[in-house]
Amino acid sequence: EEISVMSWGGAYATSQIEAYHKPFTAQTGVSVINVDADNPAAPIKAQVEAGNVTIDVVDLEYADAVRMCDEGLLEPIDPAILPAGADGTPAADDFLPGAVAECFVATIVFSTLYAFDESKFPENPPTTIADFFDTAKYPGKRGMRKGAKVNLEMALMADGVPAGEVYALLETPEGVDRAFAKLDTIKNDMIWWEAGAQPPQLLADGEVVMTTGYNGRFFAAAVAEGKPFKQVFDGQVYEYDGYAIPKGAPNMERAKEFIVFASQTQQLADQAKWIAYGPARKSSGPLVGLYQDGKTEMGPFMPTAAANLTNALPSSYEFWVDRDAELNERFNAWLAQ
Amino acid sequence: MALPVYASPLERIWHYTYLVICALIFLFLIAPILIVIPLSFNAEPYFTFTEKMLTFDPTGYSMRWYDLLLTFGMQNPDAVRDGAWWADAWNNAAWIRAAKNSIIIGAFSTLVATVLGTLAALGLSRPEMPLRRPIMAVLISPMIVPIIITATGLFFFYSATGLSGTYVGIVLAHATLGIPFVIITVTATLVGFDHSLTRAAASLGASPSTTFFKVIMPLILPGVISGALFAFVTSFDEVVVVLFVAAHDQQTIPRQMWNGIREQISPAILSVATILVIISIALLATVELLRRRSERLRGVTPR
Amino acid sequence: MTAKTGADRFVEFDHVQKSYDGETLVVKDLNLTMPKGEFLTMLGPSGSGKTTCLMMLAGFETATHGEIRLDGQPINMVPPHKRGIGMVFQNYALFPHMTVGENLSFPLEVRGLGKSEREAKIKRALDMVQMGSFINRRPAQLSGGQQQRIALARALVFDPSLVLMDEPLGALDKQLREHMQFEIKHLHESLGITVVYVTHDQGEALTMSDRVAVFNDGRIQQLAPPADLYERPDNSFVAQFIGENNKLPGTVEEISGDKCTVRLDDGEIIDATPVNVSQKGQRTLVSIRPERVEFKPEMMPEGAHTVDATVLEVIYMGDILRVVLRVAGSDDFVMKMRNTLGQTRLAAGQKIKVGWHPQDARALDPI
Amino acid sequence: MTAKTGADRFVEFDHVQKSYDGETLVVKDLNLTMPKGEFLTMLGPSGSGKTTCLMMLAGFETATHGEIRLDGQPINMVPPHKRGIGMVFQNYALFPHMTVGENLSFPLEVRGLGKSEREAKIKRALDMVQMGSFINRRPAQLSGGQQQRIALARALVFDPSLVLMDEPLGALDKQLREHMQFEIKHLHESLGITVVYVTHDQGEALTMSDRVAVFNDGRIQQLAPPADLYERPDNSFVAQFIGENNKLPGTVEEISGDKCTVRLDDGEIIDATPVNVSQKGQRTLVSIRPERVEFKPEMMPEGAHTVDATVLEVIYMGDILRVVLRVAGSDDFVMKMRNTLGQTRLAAGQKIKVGWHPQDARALDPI
Amino acid sequence: MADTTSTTAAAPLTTADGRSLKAALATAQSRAKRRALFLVLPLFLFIVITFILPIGQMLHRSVKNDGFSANMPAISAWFAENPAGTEPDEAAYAALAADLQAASAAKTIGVVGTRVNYDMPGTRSLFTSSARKSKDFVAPFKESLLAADAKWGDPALWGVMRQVSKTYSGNFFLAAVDLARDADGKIIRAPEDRRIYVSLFVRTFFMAGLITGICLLIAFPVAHLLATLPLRYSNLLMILVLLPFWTSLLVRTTSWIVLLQTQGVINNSLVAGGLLSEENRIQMIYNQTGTIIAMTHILLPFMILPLYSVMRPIPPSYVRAARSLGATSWTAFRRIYLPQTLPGIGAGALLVFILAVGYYITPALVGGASGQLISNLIAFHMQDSLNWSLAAALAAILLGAVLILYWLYDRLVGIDNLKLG
Ligand SMILES: Nc1ncnc2c1ncn2[C@@H]1O[C@H](COP(=O)(O)OP(=O)(O)OP(=O)(O)O)[C@@H](O)[C@H]1O
Ligand SMILES: Nc1ncnc2c1ncn2[C@@H]1O[C@H](COP(=O)(O)OP(=O)(O)OP(=O)(O)O)[C@@H](O)[C@H]1O
Ligand SMILES: [Mg+2]
Ligand SMILES: [Mg+2]
Repeated sequence: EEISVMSWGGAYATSQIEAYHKPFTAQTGVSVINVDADNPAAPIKAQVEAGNVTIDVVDLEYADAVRMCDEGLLEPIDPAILPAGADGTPAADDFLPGAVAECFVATIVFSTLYAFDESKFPENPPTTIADFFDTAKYPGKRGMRKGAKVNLEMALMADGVPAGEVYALLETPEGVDRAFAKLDTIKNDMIWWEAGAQPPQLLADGEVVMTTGYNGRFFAAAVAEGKPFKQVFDGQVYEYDGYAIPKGAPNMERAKEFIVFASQTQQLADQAKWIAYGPARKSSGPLVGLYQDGKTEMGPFMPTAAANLTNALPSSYEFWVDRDAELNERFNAWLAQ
Repeated sequence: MALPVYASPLERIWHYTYLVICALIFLFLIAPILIVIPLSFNAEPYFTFTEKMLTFDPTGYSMRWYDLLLTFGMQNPDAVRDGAWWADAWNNAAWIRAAKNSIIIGAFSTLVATVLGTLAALGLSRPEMPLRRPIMAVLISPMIVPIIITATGLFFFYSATGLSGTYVGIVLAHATLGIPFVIITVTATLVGFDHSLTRAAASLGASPSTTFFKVIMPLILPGVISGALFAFVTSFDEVVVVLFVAAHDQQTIPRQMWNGIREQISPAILSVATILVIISIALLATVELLRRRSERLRGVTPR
Repeated sequence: MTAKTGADRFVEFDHVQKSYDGETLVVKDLNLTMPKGEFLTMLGPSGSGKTTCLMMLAGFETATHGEIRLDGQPINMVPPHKRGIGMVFQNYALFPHMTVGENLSFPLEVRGLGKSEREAKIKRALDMVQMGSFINRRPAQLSGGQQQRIALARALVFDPSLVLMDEPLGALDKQLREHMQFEIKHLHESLGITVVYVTHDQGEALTMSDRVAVFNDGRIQQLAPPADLYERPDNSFVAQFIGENNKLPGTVEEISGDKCTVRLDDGEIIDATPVNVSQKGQRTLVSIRPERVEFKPEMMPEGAHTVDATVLEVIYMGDILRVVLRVAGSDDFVMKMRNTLGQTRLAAGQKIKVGWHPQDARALDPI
Repeated sequence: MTAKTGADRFVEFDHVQKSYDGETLVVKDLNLTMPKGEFLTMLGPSGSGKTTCLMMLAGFETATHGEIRLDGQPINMVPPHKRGIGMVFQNYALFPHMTVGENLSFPLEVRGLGKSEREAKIKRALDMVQMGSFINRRPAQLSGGQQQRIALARALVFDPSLVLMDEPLGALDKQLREHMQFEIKHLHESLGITVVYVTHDQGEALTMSDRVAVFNDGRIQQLAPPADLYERPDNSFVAQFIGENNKLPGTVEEISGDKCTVRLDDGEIIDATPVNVSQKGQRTLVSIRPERVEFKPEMMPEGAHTVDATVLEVIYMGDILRVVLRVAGSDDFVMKMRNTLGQTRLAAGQKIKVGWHPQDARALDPI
Repeated sequence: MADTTSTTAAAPLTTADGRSLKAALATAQSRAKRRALFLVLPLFLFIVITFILPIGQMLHRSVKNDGFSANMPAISAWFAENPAGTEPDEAAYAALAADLQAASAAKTIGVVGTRVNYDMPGTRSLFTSSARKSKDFVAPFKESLLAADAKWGDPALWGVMRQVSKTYSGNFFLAAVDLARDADGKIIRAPEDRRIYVSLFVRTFFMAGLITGICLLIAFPVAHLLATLPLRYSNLLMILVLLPFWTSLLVRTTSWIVLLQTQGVINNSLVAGGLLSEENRIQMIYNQTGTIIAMTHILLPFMILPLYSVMRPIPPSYVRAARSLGATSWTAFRRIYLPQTLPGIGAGALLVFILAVGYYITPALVGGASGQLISNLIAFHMQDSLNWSLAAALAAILLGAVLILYWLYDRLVGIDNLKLG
């Protein structure tokens, strides 16, 4: 017996294999096949629309999951089946707010933030999101993802908008204009990246002095490879990533079993041993221990660590679901100018 | 390309400039391939020449990524490297599996594309062929449709017909993409084909099939082989269709390269490339040697 | 030409027509009967349909109309590879990827002959064309003449009773060409095969053939043995196409049986043999072969007719001297003199008298 | 042949050597002087270096050694486009993407001629080759002979003083070929240009040239007017290459001045003219032209030498009859008879006596 | 054929009349025709089934989107009954409420919202949130709905809903050329700060043209060299041309990053060689220069091979003839050699242009802000925004342009002249 899980590949898939797949197989005897995709949302949508679903469990970003759930592409998951926390807290309370949705169970919190090359700024290193936009004080090229999402939020926060008001402001045309105006200030120093593997490479090559990127990747570069990259959690935008079940999955029951197994407190905490993404359960937080190298304490590197949340913004799926097309079009138009 | 004595100074200058330009263009063609080779021995997971590499410090170099090609995906990579370890690598290592898939899919799709394409080219090059232009247009259309469109279209179609996630599906898709190359090269070869040879064979008593295998085939073989090579490379370097229609156990080498690009791409892809480059140099050199040999046999004096 | 027995009607074209495009007839109503063992040449200018006829016989083209019979059997429905006809192509069509031996072995292999039998036949065929030592060469390593011989050997190796040759010597230079003409002719005689030979070189046709079919415009203009063709052409196309020909235009003054008198355009009156003229007053072209014209009185044939001529040019051609004369108002009257030691040398401008026997002056239809 | 003035030394090859690979000499020590207005033909077998010489003169190859002079000036340093030499290539090399008119216009345009002047010259050149109405066709729409004429017109349109032609008629059929030979010859005469003509057809060489240079193995074997070449060949290569030739091998018995006696291999003794033999006992080939052999006693020249002969075969060739004889043990002795009305008809097997004048029997070096 | 013979054998054979001759000819040729067709047929069917059908099906999506009409049947019916401009009455609101309830239950409201959102950004959540409240909707529905969200009274929204209630619409094509429909269904231009596709099409074709031009420029000397060298040398050099072919796109793109970036091999060498100061490192990548260099490299073999295969058989006698006629080497090249290579230039340019228009991976990785091409957006809509109808519309336009080019090429050069090595 086997089930297939579609995920993003690379180090992230490896962490899932270690933390979820292998123990699940050990416990149930069901082997788990890992399937890589660039963005699992597209093949899943295609599979469900074509009525040819081969995947049992899929790892999705929160916004995609909610949207696909609304479109009837995903199977609803009854929150009641989720296990209670190790400390007995019911699942509904133990998961971070919003981490469980109709068709989705979050496993991690990942963050888009910026990191810089410490060797470039030995004294007075940047500490705030505003510093990222301050090329006078911190000269050098910047890197950002080629797309509207996250960049607009960061621009507003750098412009002094408190995290809590970012989306309200972005709903208004003035807010969007303000965000683009802020981006304008560093447009000429910008190198746009496309794939998540690029930001550490850009830093390592010295092509940029600071760049936004996924925190897990920065962590791996800094800790595992010993690169002098320092992450700045100020102004980070974090979101959930987790499991869903495509509508019409061939092994529905096993899929649910797998999700229940994976979303246990210990499993979520275990994943952090392999990659620096925060667990989506409160009860997992204290269990997060050392990195696989056996000496690095993972806690401070979690996006969800209290110290890192002082000026942090949870990404709003509602906003992006509605405005995605419009703002990306504008972003592309802005880029082309 | 020797210069005649009466060449004017301008012509002389141009002649040498021309040679230099050509050399630069060849350098341009080959530089990205050459740069890959040292980088594949990088000790770090970046595509950068590190200080150590530049100073030829041996610690800057490692076989790490070649090793990864073997170990990645293995059940038990850290075990002693004995027979069982190699068996494990052979069966489970992701890159080895990808290589196997690439070769299987490439070979079969090349076969399908070459057989069907050669037959069709034979028909197309007959003077009595009706509606040649529109048919030709249809046959080479896979070359002119952006691949992303093809891939999505194929996905829906395969899902509806149950071909999705099967080897047959990928083979058919790759064959489709390779067919225009076969058609173009074989048709070009047939343009220069002396049709009196077929007639001669018939007059000597050979049936059409004997004529095909004994006379036509050996003579158009160079065109067929070059078409087949194109078809094979098309399949071997194709990622988008595989992305859409392949199942998880049908990952090919390029697909494996694209995996996990959100998180990390490692110089492992460079070591794969290095290995492939060496294989292809060997292959192309062999083909050239064979050609020279057959030329000698045919008594054609090399020009 | 009207034969009765099977062997006398070995190859038959019966009212054959052929069109490629459905608009023009390339072959128009071809009728031809060939006895076994004959060497028949199809001679004609480019585009006159010779190759087309050969291809229909070999089975590579289908007649649009009419029937072709081989040994009494209609062969329209027999595919080429079952007709058992040997064929030599203009460009030889030797298989470039096979050695000479393999080329010759090919027709035997497809007939399923055993190895030893094949080898014996190949050896015999190669010896026949004196190429025994070339068995392991490839076609590209042979000269044109050698390739030609191999093509011939290949067409003969499987003992076909009928062999077709389409301008097999067209690409060879003159010396080789003449040499090969004799070789082919002798093979035909020694093997007793039937040959249909296509050429547009009249010299070749005359030297080699039992009969020559002169083609023009999709029709056989005349079908006759070489000497008849040369000496008694049926019409002026044949006369002009075969050999060189002096043409003097004129009008028939008088005609009676095999004699006629023609008034040439400059007023001179000559005797001639009527061929395509039948009545007084008709326009005609009197045709006289250059070699039948004499200028030395002592060499003139009995009863020769003489006219005045002016030498315009003497062209040295080695074995002969070609003398261009002005005769009866025409500036391209040619006379051929053998280049011998005692030959009288003529010079341009010289005035002489030339003569010929009236039997050699043939009054043909004007064209 | 040793001229002094500039016009007499229009083209000069002075000890020219050429090697392509640095190992073998393709042209070995070539010396040649051509006066203005001459029609010189280079004749020789394939690979004898004719094209190479022409290419050196045109500037597409450089001589490895020696000097080539045009009008007294060394031209090694002059690029091809400044030599002002017209050239006709074997495959015509008409530009396929241009019409006939554009092809002819090309050399005029690159010389910067005005439109009206160009048009006039093109018209004149086309009229010269009688192709005036084809000005808007493309080369692919022309037959071989027509293409040839256009190539000729193109080489002449810019009034070069020297024209080179490399086997320009090689691809044409016999009739067209003969026609074009006369056209070229007449153009040469009427325009007064100097022509270097390459061919491997001896008939062509003899008919057209003022002088013929016979090439073999990278050397000029003989350079002489056609008649000299044919009648007084310097060596047996020339004798054999030019025209047909009967060869009787034997040994010199006696030699004195311009007379010698040769004992043929069957014991018969004949008189001959010594050419390349100088002493008694030397092996020799006695060469006799077929047309110099007679069999009718009344036609024999004074002092002719007669031998016994057996008729082996009589081949009908239209204007002549070719008689193959066995003479002095050799089976390929040929005699040519003019096909005239009163000609005695010979038959195979007949025994006759044939004779020739000793002056026509030339004792050459054996090869 | 046998009966043709028997019926007409008696007839005078001098000339068969044109008609029957044609008929006889047709019979004589039909077998040959069938044989030729029979050879092509398997592949033709293969391509039609494995390619033409799927592509057609895919492109169908550019005009068909039943996301609204299939899931909101009642309100769609109301739109069908009432002409445009009708004020939405209570019946309309009732139908809307019923549809919202049904869609909510069937979990298809997301599809509906997404569909409307394509034409009117910012409305998706209106549908999903109202659907969640739909259980509470009671008559009069107008008030009830307006109470749930005041946006339900927006005439623009009703206009958009009317448009998307049709299963087939050209709206995606309009969007693909930066047009839209206003509430009344009139075609208007998209807001200025969102006009992107037209300029991207323009840029894509410009870049593809530029890359084609550069490829031609640098492929020509190389192809010429290869065509004039003796075969034994040219075949070895040909390996250099073919090797890049065998190397993965990702690897080659990565190599170019390594070579071109500001701290890359080329800049470092220039700085080390003193040709460049540390501050003046050249920015060769993450801009159009990078795209052009990398794509030129990738597409160059597609230009060299057809050029080479056309140049190789051109005999040297043409140029020699031109020289002997008085042309300088340059004139001979320009007037004689170049025109004869035109089929090769045509084939290479066509191939390179088509491939360049369709590439998106390389521009995505090295193109930077200005390197985005239309294929990137097709891929974006295919894989990220999941707006497949818009992707199909963009693809259809691209395909149309490519087909026109292809047709032009066929007219000018002839598709039979397409050669590759
Ligand atoms: N496949 C074909 N399709 C159309 N027309 C053809 C074809 N083959 C030959 N023809 C035409 O038929 C006519 C006769 O051609 P054919 O080849 O029989 O002439 P030929 O006598 O052999 O001439 P040649 O001496 O030039 O070989 C020509 O006008 C030719 O153009
Ligand atoms: N470009 C070349 N490189 C090397 N050898 C050559 C070249 N061109 C000619 N040769 C050799 O030089 C010799 C003379 O060649 P050339 O072309 O001058 O002969 P030719 O007399 O014109 O013969 P043909 O009558 O066949 O044209 C031949 O042996 C030929 O192989
Ligand atoms: Mg023919
Ligand atoms: Mg030559």
